Amino acid sequence: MKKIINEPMDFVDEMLEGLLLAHGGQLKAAESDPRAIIRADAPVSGKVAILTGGGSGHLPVFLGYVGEGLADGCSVGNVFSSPSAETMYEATLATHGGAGCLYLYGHYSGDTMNFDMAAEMAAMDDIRVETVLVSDDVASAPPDQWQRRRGVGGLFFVYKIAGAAAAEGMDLDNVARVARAASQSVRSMGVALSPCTVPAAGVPTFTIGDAEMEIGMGIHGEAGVHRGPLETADSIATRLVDAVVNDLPFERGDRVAVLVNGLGATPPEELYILYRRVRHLLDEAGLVTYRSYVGEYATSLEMAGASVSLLRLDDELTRLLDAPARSPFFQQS
Amino acid sequence: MKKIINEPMDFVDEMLEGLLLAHGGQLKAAESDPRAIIRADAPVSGKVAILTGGGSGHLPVFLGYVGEGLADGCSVGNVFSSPSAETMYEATLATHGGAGCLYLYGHYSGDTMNFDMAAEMAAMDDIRVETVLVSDDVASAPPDQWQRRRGVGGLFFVYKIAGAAAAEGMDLDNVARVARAASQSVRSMGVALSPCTVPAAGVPTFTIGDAEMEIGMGIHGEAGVHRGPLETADSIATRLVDAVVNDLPFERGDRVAVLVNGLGATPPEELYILYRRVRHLLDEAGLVTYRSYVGEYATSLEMAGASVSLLRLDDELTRLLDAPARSPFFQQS
Amino acid sequence: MADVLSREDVLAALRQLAADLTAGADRLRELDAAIGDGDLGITVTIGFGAMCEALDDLADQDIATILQRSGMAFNRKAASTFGVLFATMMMRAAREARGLETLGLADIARMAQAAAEGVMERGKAQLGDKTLLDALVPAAQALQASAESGEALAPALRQASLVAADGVTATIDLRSKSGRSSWFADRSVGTQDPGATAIQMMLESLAAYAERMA
Amino acid sequence: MADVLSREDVLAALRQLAADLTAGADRLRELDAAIGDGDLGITVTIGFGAMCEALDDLADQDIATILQRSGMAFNRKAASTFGVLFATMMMRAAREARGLETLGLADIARMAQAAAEGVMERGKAQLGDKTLLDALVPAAQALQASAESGEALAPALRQASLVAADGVTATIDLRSKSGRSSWFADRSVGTQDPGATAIQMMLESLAAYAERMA
Ligand SMILES: Nc1ncnc2c1ncn2[C@@H]1O[C@H](COP(=O)(O)OP(=O)(O)O)[C@@H](O)[C@H]1O
Ligand SMILES: Nc1ncnc2c1ncn2[C@@H]1O[C@H](COP(=O)(O)OP(=O)(O)O)[C@@H](O)[C@H]1O
Ligand SMILES: [Mg+2]
Ligand SMILES: [Mg+2]
Ligand SMILES: [Mg+2]
Ligand SMILES: [Mg+2]
Repeated sequence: MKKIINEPMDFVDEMLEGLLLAHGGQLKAAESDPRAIIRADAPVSGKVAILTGGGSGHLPVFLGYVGEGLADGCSVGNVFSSPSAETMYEATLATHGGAGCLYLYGHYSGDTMNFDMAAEMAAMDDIRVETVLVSDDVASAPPDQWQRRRGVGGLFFVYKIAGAAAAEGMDLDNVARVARAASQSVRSMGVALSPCTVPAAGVPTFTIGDAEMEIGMGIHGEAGVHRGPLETADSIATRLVDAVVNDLPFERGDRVAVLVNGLGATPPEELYILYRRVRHLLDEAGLVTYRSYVGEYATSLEMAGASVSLLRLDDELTRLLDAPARSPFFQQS
Repeated sequence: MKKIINEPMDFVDEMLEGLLLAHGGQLKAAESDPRAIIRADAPVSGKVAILTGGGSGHLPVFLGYVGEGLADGCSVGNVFSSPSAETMYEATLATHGGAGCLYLYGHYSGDTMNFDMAAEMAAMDDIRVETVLVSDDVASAPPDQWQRRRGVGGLFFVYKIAGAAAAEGMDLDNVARVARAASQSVRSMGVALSPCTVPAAGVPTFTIGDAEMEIGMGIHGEAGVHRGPLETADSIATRLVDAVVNDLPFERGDRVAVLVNGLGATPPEELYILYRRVRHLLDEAGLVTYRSYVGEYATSLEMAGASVSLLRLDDELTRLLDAPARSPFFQQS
Repeated sequence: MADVLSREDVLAALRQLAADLTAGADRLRELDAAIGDGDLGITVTIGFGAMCEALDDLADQDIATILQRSGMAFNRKAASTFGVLFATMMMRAAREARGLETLGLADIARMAQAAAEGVMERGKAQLGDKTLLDALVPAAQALQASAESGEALAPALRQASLVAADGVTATIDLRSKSGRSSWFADRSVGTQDPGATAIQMMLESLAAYAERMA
Repeated sequence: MADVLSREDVLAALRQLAADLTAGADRLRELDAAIGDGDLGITVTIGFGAMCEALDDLADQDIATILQRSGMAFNRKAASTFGVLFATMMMRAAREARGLETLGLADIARMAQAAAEGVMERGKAQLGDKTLLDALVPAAQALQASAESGEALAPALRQASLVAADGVTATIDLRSKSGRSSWFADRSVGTQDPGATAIQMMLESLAAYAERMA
């Protein structure tokens, strides 16, 4: 894959420089750490600070969800690699508004261990930290071990919910409570059509036949649950929706929000073709689609493919999902 | 290129069905023509209606700029093909609010001839139509023949300006005047790294070596001004900015808005790396960057590459660029 | 037997033309891919398909209506430069056919002339710009000349098709000055114009129809 | 000459370890690409590079500080599962080295034990989960046994490195239960664990250093 880059080793830092030049009104780097990207108006006094982070290469995840009604800060790792505990700690210090912090991120072991170490460092400064992990990818472990699953596109919903809760003034316990409720109510499943190449590695993360697809493949190329000939959009939709709906399970009458997410190279046109059938299937299953999001919400560089995420909504989650939000990558009014 | 589609011939209609299912609150199809996509609240009485259109495969162009503070309706063609004069005429009837219509679209001969035919049909109904073409791609003709150039990413700026003018109540002459001013003040240049495949054709629109790039290539694969080895992001930025700045020309002290646009498969991370150097170059040239947009604003299916567009701003264009806008693909508040 | 086309002939000739151009779609796709965007193959396949569907509903209409509506049907489903120019040609030809129950060579020559003028107005191109005009204009002139010299229909159409073929050949060395291929700059030199090729195929099809009739 | 590592030895041994692991980076990348995400090669290259840079500034510090700060420097630049576990190991080892001006085998055995416990607390994995613990835990036990039986430093480290190598071999048949490779399910069987391989390389490097010293 050809890339518009300079030195591969400078990928992340040059990306951040460009991002801050473009969105200086909304974002800044913490003074103590250029890899800690925070809201321009951080710390927001009296508000629970939401901290996230993870490897680069997934924009808008994670960085793209720092903003009003969303997260307060993000620790930025190398491509597909965890950020460091120290950066997380610096981001915590720079966003903490006196009401405690929620560490909210996708479940990957490296990230978890670093965030845990950062939480220990914050605890020594008497900063209270709660942690909520998002483990929405149904392909990565069976339902009875859902907490072992990795976090993917469903992260977006949990940012949206937790961010709205913090913005409306909930305390840390309640922000953590609604984040956990959202995390437990969201499920995702994806399909990959082509690999991506980590700039510093120079070789694709995996190989796949010219006429093949892989259902359930992870966003770094982790193996999925089914590899076979490329199918139509309608059959792909059926596979993804079935896996997601049967997992929670979602039941007739449930109110849901749906996200059809592009992994990078798949055009929006194809996402709408996929969404079309997803929507038919949800209607047939008796689920009430309350809100739909179609676009690139969590990517893997230039990987081709898509994922479907479903969030079950109660009245509280509905209110929080409806709230306004604003970042350089996501706006809802 | 592998695609998430069903029958290639159903690509556009299934895409539209999915889009309307997802964004029914904001968009609808005209009753008389499913390929005429208009604002859900159209016609807006007393407001100048802005009509656009063009081939599919370029989302958010063209359809994605139908919304508040943007265009009122869009005629949707087959992939990379003009929509028909009849669809344009139906879109005109369905959005006309009594204050006349502006036909605003990118310069491609097929589109122009169809829009001209539609304008003749509208004239028979005593609907006043003004036409403004966007011809921003400096690669496609020399400066003294700029009106022969094709329209690319700069379209976004002209939608934004004209849409804001119509929303604030300007009459048709003035909406056309500011649209023309914007169109004359915007320049773009792009680079393509890989081709895309029109679904019904099944073969890539062009071929390019594994380590090559083409500067100035058109969004349908029309030949560019320079093909050579792939260069770094910084040299690409220099080529694109030089071409754009020297063309108008933009001069020291000019206030500008800049768009770094992804053509489809190029990740946002790379766009920010490109933007970083673009911004350095604009600063060095003494141009004052007033607003920046980085992301996918005009694409060619899964083509890899990017473009840079620059708009020179006077006070009126600045005010109109700052105005709020809202569509399923673009929001500014 | 009078040397004219009846309403039924027009319907049949249009269907034959649709079949012949569809059969040549791949050739047109290739040419358009070389100096344009490669969609002309799809355009003629979809467009002539839509035209044939429209013809089913036009079986009872007069010649002018058949021409006008079937041309619009083409562009409605396969709008493009070629689509709108084809619709324009059919519309202008229809105007010349108004009130006629059969078409003689003189009528056809007048219709071809009107079609060429319509294309010039719509597309603002000149002869020599490497467009379909380079086939259409000399063909229309040839038809006019044949009509004036009292030629029969079939040989006149055959002659027009040969003249169009020369026009197509002449486009090979031309540098495109209009439409999408003009953005391909010098790369357009060396390839014959796809739109002109389509016009030549259409005349070829009409000539063959007339020859079979004769 | 006492059978201990001085402050200077610690600095030199860490630099040598960095060089050896960087030389083996491609092997680690390959292993991690087979059952993980392939970044371990980059991680050790960047991480040990950062550690060496940090060592430049730590030349005057005591052993505990050297270990703690250089471990954090690794993770700061190359955070990841391996990075944070390496930092944790160094931090726990540093705690055991507090106040010491030289390290004998008994100290090193205690430090290895503390490092292994730190990894278990941080990563919540068990022996047999196909992680670096499968090399680290038996190696720490071997050092402990050597220290108790009065073994010299160099052969004790060599023995620990051999035990670690057996641990690595044993991971080949294990099914990953922890970390990213557990998502690769059964595909992880048949490939040795990359993290365990890195631990074995580290012990190999330390043993070679001690042997050259002796
Ligand atoms: N201004 C014009 N006047 C007449 N014919 C034109 C003009 N521009 C283009 N053409 C013809 O149209 C043909 C291409 O048609 P088509 O593939 O439909 O174009 P596009 O894909 O650019 O919409 C060209 O080969 C040429 O013959
Ligand atoms: N919970 C754990 N405890 C101990 N070691 C672990 C654990 N999870 C993973 N590892 C080790 O980490 C190695 C992979 O490191 P690394 O490539 O940095 O991981 P990642 O890329 O997933 O962040 C594995 O080979 C394994 O030895
Ligand atoms: Mg990793
Ligand atoms: Mg075309
Ligand atoms: Mg074409
Ligand atoms: Mg790894």
